[in-house]
Amino acid sequence: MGGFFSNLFSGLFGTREMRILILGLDGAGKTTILYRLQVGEVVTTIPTIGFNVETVTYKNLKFQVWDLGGQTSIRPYWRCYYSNTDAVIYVVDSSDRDRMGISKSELVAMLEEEELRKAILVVFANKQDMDQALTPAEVATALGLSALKDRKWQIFKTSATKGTGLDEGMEWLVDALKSRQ
Amino acid sequence: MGGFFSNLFSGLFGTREMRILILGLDGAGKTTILYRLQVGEVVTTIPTIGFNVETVTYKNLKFQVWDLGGQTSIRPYWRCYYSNTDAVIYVVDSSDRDRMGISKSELVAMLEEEELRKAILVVFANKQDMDQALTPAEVATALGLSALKDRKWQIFKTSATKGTGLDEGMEWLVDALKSRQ
Amino acid sequence: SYNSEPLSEATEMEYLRKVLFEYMMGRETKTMAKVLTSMLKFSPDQAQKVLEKEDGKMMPWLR
Amino acid sequence: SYNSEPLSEATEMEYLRKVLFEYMMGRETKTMAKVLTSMLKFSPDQAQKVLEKEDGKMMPWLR
Ligand SMILES: Nc1nc2c(ncn2[C@@H]2O[C@H](COP(=O)(O)OP(=O)(O)OP(=O)(O)O)[C@@H](O)[C@H]2O)c(=O)[nH]1
Ligand SMILES: Nc1nc2c(ncn2[C@@H]2O[C@H](COP(=O)(O)OP(=O)(O)OP(=O)(O)O)[C@@H](O)[C@H]2O)c(=O)[nH]1
Ligand SMILES: [Mg+2]
Ligand SMILES: [Mg+2]
Repeated sequence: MGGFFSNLFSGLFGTREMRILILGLDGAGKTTILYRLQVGEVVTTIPTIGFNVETVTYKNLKFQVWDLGGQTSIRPYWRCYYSNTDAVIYVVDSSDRDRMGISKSELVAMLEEEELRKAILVVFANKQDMDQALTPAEVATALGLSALKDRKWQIFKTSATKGTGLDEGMEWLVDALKSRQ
Repeated sequence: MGGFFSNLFSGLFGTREMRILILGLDGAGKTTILYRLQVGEVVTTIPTIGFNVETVTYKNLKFQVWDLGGQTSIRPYWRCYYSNTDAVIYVVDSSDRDRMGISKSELVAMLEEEELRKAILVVFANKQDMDQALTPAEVATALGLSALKDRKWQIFKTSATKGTGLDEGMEWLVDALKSRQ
Repeated sequence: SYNSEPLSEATEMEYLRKVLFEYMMGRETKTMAKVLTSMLKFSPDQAQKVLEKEDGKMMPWLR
Repeated sequence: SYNSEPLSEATEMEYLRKVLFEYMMGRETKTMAKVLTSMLKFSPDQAQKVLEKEDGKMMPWLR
């Protein structure tokens, strides 16, 4: 029923900017990924105490991408940013075996939030260039992704520093966002 | 030189509301005084963590009166309120002999601020109803008032709970503000 | 909790400063308001007033 | 200083909450902005930006 008006609106005002959150534990590589996507380069990062927000254009779609700091004490405030979010890119340091459990519980808690009910989930199993990295399948198992219900999701193996896998992930996401309408 | 325009302004827009700050150590009786002036009654107070601000009309003059909390940890922020202040009512608990020195140093620090250079000072030697209260002359000495330079000031003995002395103080203040122009 | 985690407290202060700065500069004020009211543990009543005020900012024709 | 004065810290938190609430409700925002930037120890540069923004709010015809 709302379709007519929302189509009218996007017709009148152009396509709405999509809102994407990049979440994950501290050190997972979120900020590195944000700037890889925006400027195509590896930048030197410091731990994000706060957030970075950038406009990223991909295949003629405009995204407003929020990269939120992942340290323990500021993770509780992720939820303040959930409203109107179209997709979450969840970044995991695949070599950080000790904290897979924490990464899983943060993911589970996030997906329980009503405001993210319709958000698409992309998991980046990052730092695949490292020797001790878990495979994407192992990461998927550690995060319990197969148990997800009523959620459009996909996992990708990435290395933000080498720049591999990000394009595949974004391409899948763009298609998923388009086919959603 | 600015007189013409400021007179024009007050002529056009009515007399500017005067800005008055009530300052002094915690427990001196500032909030009690504010509401005595505003509603003519003794109200039950709790320590002010923040401020109270009320409009008080006295002899056809309108005052915006700010009563700032006086506890040690929030006293440093008094200075954020100084801008455009016409007068300071400084309240002293005359029975609190132990803290006369602290009260004096806070007063001295305040009067050194450039933004208060032209502000008129009224000191209320409050709690005169108490047996151990210092006399106004003793309070004046303890605060070092006689050493003040380039400052229009006066001290009054008051009891905010009994309601004595406040009228005299306000009357003097109104005259001082009027004759200043 | 202040005594037990002095370092995380420093992080929280820096985070608070960053979010408040963005709020004061008028950027994404609704989101920033949510963070501020939740960090400083505003009462539900106060938080609601603040968020209603933010909605009023975004849709002034509804005021 | 947090460890040494837990009580005064509680007072400061309550004070901060009060002042931020007034700021967010749009009351005497310039004064409240001074308190906030000084309590949270904004850098001189940040504090100046915030206060300039407040001046712009009060005199929109100068923008
Ligand atoms: N080897 C390797 N290192 C990476 C990769 N991605 C990021 N890093 C490094 O991991 C470190 C942390 O990266 P950030 O992007 O700052 O991490 P973050 O997720 O933004 O962390 P917070 O801001 O604290 O939440 C940096 O030294 C990055 O260079 C990767 O794919 N491989
Ligand atoms: N006996 C006596 N008690 C007074 C007088 N004035 C105020 N009090 C009492 O002193 C106590 C503190 O008064 P407040 O007005 O709350 O003090 P304040 O200066 O606002 O204190 P803060 O808000 O903490 O800065 C209350 O119990 C008042 O009733 C007075 O003239 N005589
Ligand atoms: Mg980061
Ligand atoms: Mg008080």
